[in-house]
Amino acid sequence: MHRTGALYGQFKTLEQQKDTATLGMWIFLVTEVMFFGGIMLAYTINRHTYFHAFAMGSNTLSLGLGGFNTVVLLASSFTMAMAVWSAQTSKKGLITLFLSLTIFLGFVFFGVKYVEYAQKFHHHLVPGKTFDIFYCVRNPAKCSDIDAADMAKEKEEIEAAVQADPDLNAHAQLYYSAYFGMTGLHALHMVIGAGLLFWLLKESVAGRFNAEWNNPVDIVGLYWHFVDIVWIYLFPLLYLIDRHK
Amino acid sequence: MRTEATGPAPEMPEKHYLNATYGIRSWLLTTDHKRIALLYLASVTFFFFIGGFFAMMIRLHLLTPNGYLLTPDLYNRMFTMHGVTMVFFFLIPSIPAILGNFLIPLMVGAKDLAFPKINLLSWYIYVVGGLFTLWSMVNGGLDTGWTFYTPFSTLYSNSAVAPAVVGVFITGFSSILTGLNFLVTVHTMRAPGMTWFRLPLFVWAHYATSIVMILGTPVIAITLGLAAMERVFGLGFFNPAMGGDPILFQHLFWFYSHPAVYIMILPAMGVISELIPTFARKRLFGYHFVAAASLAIAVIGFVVWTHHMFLTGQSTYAAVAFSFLTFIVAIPSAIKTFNWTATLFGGSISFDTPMLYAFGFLGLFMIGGLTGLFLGALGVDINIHDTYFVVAHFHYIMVGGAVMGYLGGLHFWWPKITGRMYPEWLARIAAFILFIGFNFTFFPQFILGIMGMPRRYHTYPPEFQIYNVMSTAGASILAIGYLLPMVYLTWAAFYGKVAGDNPWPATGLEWKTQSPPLTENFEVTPVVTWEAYDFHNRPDLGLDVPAGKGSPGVVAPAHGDD
Amino acid sequence: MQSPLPTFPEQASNFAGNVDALFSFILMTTLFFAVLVTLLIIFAAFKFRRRSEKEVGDDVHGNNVLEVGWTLIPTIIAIGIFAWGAAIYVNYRIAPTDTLDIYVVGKQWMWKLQQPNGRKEINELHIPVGRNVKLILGSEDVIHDFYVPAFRVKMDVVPGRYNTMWFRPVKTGKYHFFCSQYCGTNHAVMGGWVTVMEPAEYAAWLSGESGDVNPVSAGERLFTQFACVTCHLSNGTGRAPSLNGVFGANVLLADGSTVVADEAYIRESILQPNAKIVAGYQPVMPTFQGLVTEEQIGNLTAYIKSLQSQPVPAKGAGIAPSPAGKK
Amino acid sequence: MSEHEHTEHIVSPGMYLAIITTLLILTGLTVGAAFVNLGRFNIAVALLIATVKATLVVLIFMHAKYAPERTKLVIIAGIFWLALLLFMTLSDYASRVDYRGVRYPMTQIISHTLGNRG
Ligand code: HEA
Ligand code: HEA
Ligand code: HEC
Ligand code: CUA
Ligand SMILES: [Cu+2]
Repeated sequence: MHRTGALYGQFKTLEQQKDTATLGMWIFLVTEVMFFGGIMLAYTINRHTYFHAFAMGSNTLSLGLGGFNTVVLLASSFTMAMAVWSAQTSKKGLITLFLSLTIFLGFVFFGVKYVEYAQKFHHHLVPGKTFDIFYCVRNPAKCSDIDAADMAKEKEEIEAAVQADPDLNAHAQLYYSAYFGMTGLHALHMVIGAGLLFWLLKESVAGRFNAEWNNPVDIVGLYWHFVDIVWIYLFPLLYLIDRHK
Repeated sequence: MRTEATGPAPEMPEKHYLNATYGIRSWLLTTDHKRIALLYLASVTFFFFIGGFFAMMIRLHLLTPNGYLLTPDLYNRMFTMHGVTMVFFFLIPSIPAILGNFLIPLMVGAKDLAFPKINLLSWYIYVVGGLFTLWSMVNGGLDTGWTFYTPFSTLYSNSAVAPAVVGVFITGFSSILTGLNFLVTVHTMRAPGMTWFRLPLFVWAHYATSIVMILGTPVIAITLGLAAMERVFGLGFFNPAMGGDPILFQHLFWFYSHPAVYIMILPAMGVISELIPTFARKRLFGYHFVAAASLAIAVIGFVVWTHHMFLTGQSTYAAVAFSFLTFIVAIPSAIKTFNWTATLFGGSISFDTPMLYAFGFLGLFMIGGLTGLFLGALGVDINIHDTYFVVAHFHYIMVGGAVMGYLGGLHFWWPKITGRMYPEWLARIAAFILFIGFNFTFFPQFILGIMGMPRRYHTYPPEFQIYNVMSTAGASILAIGYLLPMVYLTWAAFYGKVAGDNPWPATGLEWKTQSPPLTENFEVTPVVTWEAYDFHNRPDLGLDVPAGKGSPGVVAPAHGDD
Repeated sequence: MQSPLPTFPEQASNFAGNVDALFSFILMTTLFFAVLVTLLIIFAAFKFRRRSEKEVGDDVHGNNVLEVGWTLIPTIIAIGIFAWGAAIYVNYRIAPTDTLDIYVVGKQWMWKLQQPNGRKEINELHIPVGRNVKLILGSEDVIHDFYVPAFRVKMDVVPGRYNTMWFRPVKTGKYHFFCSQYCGTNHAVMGGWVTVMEPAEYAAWLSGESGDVNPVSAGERLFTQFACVTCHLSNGTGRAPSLNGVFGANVLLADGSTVVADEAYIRESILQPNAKIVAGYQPVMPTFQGLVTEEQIGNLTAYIKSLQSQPVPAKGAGIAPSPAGKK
Repeated sequence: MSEHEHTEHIVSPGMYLAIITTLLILTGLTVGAAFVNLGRFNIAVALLIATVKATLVVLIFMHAKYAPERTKLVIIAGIFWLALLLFMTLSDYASRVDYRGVRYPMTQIISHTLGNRG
C-alpha cells in the first residue's frame, strides 16, 4: 500500500491508523501472556510437587543480583514511559535521552544476567548430563566464588533437602529447567525489545517523533512494559521461595 | 453493475491486481492481501499433495495384514508426517490464509488488511517453518505421531524430531499473525455502514477462528519449545526419569490442539454460511444465532481439551467435568446445522458445484460431529479411544467437512479470484467422485474401530482385513477426485470463460467490485446499506423480487458502529 | 471369523454389555438426527429447487421458537448421554476392593505381567472367569496402553506413575489384547492374548503344574514363586549372594574352605542351606526341604546353571542399575 | 471503522514518578515478606504484591486506564484465558485421588512391580 507521509494507504486517517496499531499490539501482548502461561503452568505443578527441591534451588540464587535487576528493569520501564511522554509533548531531545537511558538499563540487566548464568554454568547447575547439585559442596575448591560461610549454609540446606527428598538431584533439575526456561525466554524478549529500541533511537535522532506522530514509541513502550511485568512475576517466583530460615 | 444473464458477454477488466505489476519480485514482495492469498494457495496445495502422498502410502501398506510395502519404522514415519503436514501445513492455514486473506478486506470494504507487511511476513514464516519440516522429512523423517507425545518424542525417538518440532513452532507464529491481522481488521477497517450485524457470517467465523489462533497457538509454541529444549538440552518438565510429568505435555498440547480443530472447522462453516444463502437465494436462517454459535464454539472449545486424555489416568472428576463440557460444545454446532437446513426451506435452490460441496459438507460434517459424541461419552471412549473409530471421526470432519468446505469455497470464489469460470460439469463430476470415494475410504474405519483395531498399526490381525481393503480402494477413488479440481481449476484460471463481476449472483461486498478486483479492491469506498444475504432489497442484482414480498428498505446510518 | 463382515467383538467382561448398550443408544439417537436432517435436506432440495433463472427465495429472518427448540432438545439428549457415559466410567475408574491384583509392566515392545503369587508371564495373561481383576500398570520407557477389545476396556500405561484398570471376565476363552498408545517401531506387535479360565483350571495353572516344559524358564518362574529372588538379587545387593556365574565356580565358605558349586552343592544349598555358609553372609536362608519337588529342584538348578553366563556383580555392588534410559 | 475520536490522554511525569516510587517500595516489601515465615501464605503474599505492581504498570505506564473499552476487553480476555489454562489443568492435578500429586521415579516403579530383577 502506498504511504502518504506517516499515513499508510490502507487507512483513512492517522487516528484510525494509531487505533489499529495499538489494538494490534495489545492483542499481541495477549498472545505473549498465553506463551508465558504454558511455562508458568509447568512451574506451578512442579513447585507444588517438589517444593524442597525448588526451595533449595531458589536459595542458590543471589538475592542481591536478582533484586538489583528488578530495580533496574523497573527503572527502565519508567524511562520508557518518560520517552513516550516526551514524544507526546514533542520534546525531541528528551525522547532521545530517555530512549538511550532505557537501552542502557536494558544492557545493565543483560550484564547482571550474564554474571548469574555464568555462575550457574560454573557450578554445574544447568540441566543436562553434567548437572550436579552437590558439585560445589563436594568440590569447594572449584567454587571459590562462594565464601566459606555461604558454603557451609548451602551444604546444610542441601543435606536437609536430601533428607526430605532423596531424589533431590533429579528434582532440582526441574527447578533449574524452570529457572533457565523462564529467565531465558524473558531475556529473549528483552533482546527483541532492545532491537526495537535501537530502531526507535535511530528514528528519534532523525527527529521523526512529535505530538502528531509517536505511534512507534507508544507501541514499543507497551511491549517493553509487558516484558517488565513478566519479570515482576518471575522475581518472587524464582528468587523468593522459602527464603526465611 | 453487470448481471451476466442480461448484458453482453462480460469481458476481463483492463486493470486488476493480477496484472498491476509483473515479475517475481512483484509477487514475493507484495503486500496485497490478494496476492498473498495466492502465494498461500500455491504453498498450501503443495503441502496437501505431500500429505496426500503419505496417505496413499499408508493405505497401500494396509491392504494386507502384514503390509509388505513399508518397514514398521517407515510406516510410522508415514502417518506421522501425514498428520503433521495435513494439520499444520494444510488444513489450519487453508481456508483462513487463502480465502480469508483474499476475502475479508473485500467483505468488510477495506483496501487491505490492517497490517499488510505483517501479512506478508506471516507467509514467509509459514514457508520457513515448512522448509524446516520438509528438511526433517528427508533427513530421517519423523515418527512420533502428530501429537508428539513425550517421553517418546523427547527421549526415545530416533528420528529428526527437533527440526520438525521447530518447524511446527515457527509455523505457529504465522498463524498467530494471521489471526491478529483479521481481528484488528474486523475491528477497525470496516466500511461505512458495515455494522457488526451486517458482516457476512464468513467474517464472523474468521473472527471466532482468530480468537482461537491468538489464544491457543502461543501455548502450542511454548509446549513444543519446551519439548525441543528437553530433547536438545535436557530440560526436564516432561521427563519421568527426572520426576517430570508426561501428562503435563498432553495437557499443554491439547489445550491448543483441541481448539485447533475449531480453527479447521469454523472457517469451513463460514464458507457454508455463504454458499447456502447464495444458492438458495435466501437469507441465512437465524443470522444472529449462527454468528453467536461461532463465538460460542471458539470460547467453549477451550475448555474441553482433556477429552483426548480420558484414559491417561487424569483425575476421574476432571474427566467427568470435561466430558460434560464436550457435550456442551457440540450444541452450537447443532444450532448451525439446523439453521443451515432451515435456510433451504422456502429458498430457490440451484445445484451449482459449490452448492454440491455444501450438501456434502452438511452430511459428512454431521456424521463426523455426531461420532464425536460417541468419543465424548466417557463410557464408550474407554472402548474406542485410539482405535480407527477416532481416525474415522476426524477424517469425516476434517476431510468430509473442512476440505469439502474449502473446495466449495474455492469453486465459489474462483471467478472472483481469477475472473474466470471453472468448467461446471467437470466440477460436478469431481464433487461426486470425491463424495463417493470419501465414504468408501472412511466409513469402513468406523467398523474397524468398533471391532477394536487400534490406530497407528503397521500390521493387524487378519480379521480386520476386509474393511482395510475397502478403505484402500476408496482412497484410490479419492485421489482421482482430488487431482481433477487441481487440474481444471488451474486450466480455468487461464482459459476459462470470463465470469463477470457477480456471476451467481451473490450479495456480499466482494461481488460489488470487478473480478478480479483492483489492487485497492474498490474504486470508491463502498457504503453499505443492506443486511447480509438480503436478496430482496438489492435491485442491482437484477433478480425478480415478487411485488410486496420484500421487506421495507433498510436505511443505513451514516457510519458504522464499533 | 463368523460373518464375512464382522462388527462387534465378543462381550467377555462385565463392562462389555454396558458399553455396547450405551453405544447402541447413542447410535440410535444420532441416527435419528442424521436421518431427520438428511431427509429434510433432500426434501427441501427437491421441493424448493430453482424453477426460473431469476427466482429468489422467501424473505425470512428466522424464528426464535425454533431456535430455542433445537437448542434445548439436543442439550437435553446430550446431557443424558453424558450422564450415562460418566456412570460407566466412574464405575470403571473406581475398582472394587476384592480384586485379583496383577502387575503389568509395558516396555518397548512387550508386556510383562505378574500374578499375585509372583508367577510371571510375557505377552500372556491368565485370569479366572468371574473374579474381579485389577491391573496395576507401570511403564519402563514410554507411554503404552493396555487394551482388550473383548472386554471393552483400556488404560494408558504411563512412565513415572501407576494407573489401574479393572474388569470382571464373564466368559472363558482367548482374547486379543493390544497396545493402543503409539510407542515406537513395533507398537503394532506389542500385543498378546488374555486367557480366561475356569477358576479351578486357573488355580492349577498358577501352581505351575501345567505348561512349561523348558526347565530353565520353569526354574526361573519357581525362583520368583519361592521368593528366592527376594534375597538373591542379581546385582549382588541383596541379603544373599548373587547367583550369577556361581555354577561351576569355586565358592569361598565362611570356614575358609572352598567348594566347587556343582549340582550337588546347589541341591544341598536348597535343602540344607546351613550346611555350607558362604563367606560374608549370614545363615538366614530357610530350608526348602519338603516344599520343593525333585522336579522343581531340577528346574531350579537348570535355571541357576543358565545364570552362569550372566555378568557377576562385584560384591555389594552399588545401587540397582537404572533400567530406564535410552534403549 | 472506529468513530471513538478519543483525544490522547497524556500522563504527567509526576504521576510516573509516583508510580515508579510505589513499585520500588513494593519490591522492597516483597523481599521483606519473603523472610517472614507465613507458611503457605508466603506465595500468596508474593503473588498479591506482584499483581498490584503489574496492575500499576498496566494502568499507568501502559495507559490502559485511559484506553478505550475495547483495549480493556482485550486485557481481561488475556487474563481470563490464562486463568482457564492454569486452573482447568490444575483441577486435574488437585483432584487426583488415587495417587494424589505423587510421581514416582521410574526405577521405583520397576522395583515395586517386579522386584529388582525387572
Ligand atoms: C476439524 C476437526 C474436528 C472437529 C470439528 C471435531 C469436533 C468434535 N470432536 Fe473431535 N477430533 C478431531 C478433530 C475434530 N473433532 C481429531 C483430529 C481427533 C483425534 C486427535 C488425535 O488423537 O490424533 C479428535 C478426537 C476426538 C476425541 C478424542 C477421542 C479419543 O482419542 O479417544 C473426542 C472425544 O470427546 C472428540 C469429540 C469431538 C466432539 C464432541 C466434537 C464436536 O465439536 C462435534 C459437534 C458436531 C455435531 C454434534 C454434529 C451436528 C449436530 C447435529 C446434527 C444435531 C444433533 C446433536 C446432538 C443431539 C447433540 N474428538
Ligand atoms: C486435514 C487433515 C487430513 C487429511 C486431509 C487427511 C486425508 C487422508 N487421510 Fe489422514 N490423518 C490425519 C489428517 C488428515 N488426513 C491425521 C491428523 C492423522 C493422525 C496421524 C497420527 O496418528 O499421528 C491421520 C491418519 C490417517 C490414517 C491412520 C493411520 C494410522 O493410524 O495408522 C489413515 C489411514 O487410512 C489416513 C488416511 C487418509 C486418507 C486416505 C486421506 C485422503 O483424504 C487423502 C487424499 C489425497 C490424496 C491422495 C492426494 C491427492 C492425490 C495425489 C497426490 C495423486 C497421486 C497419489 C497417489 C494415487 C499415490 N489418515
Ligand atoms: C531369606 C533369604 C533366602 C531365601 C528366601 C533363599 N536364599 Fe539361598 N541363600 C541365602 C543366604 C543368606 C545364602 C548364603 C549363606 C548360605 O550359604 O546359607 C544363600 C545361599 C544359597 C546358595 C549358595 C550360593 C553360593 O553362592 O554358593 C544357593 C545355590 C541358594 N542359596 C539357592 C536358593 C534357592 C534356589 C532359593 C529358593 C528356592 C533360595 N536360595 C532362597 C538366603 C536365601
Ligand atoms: Cu506399546 Cu504401543
Ligand atoms: Cu478434541
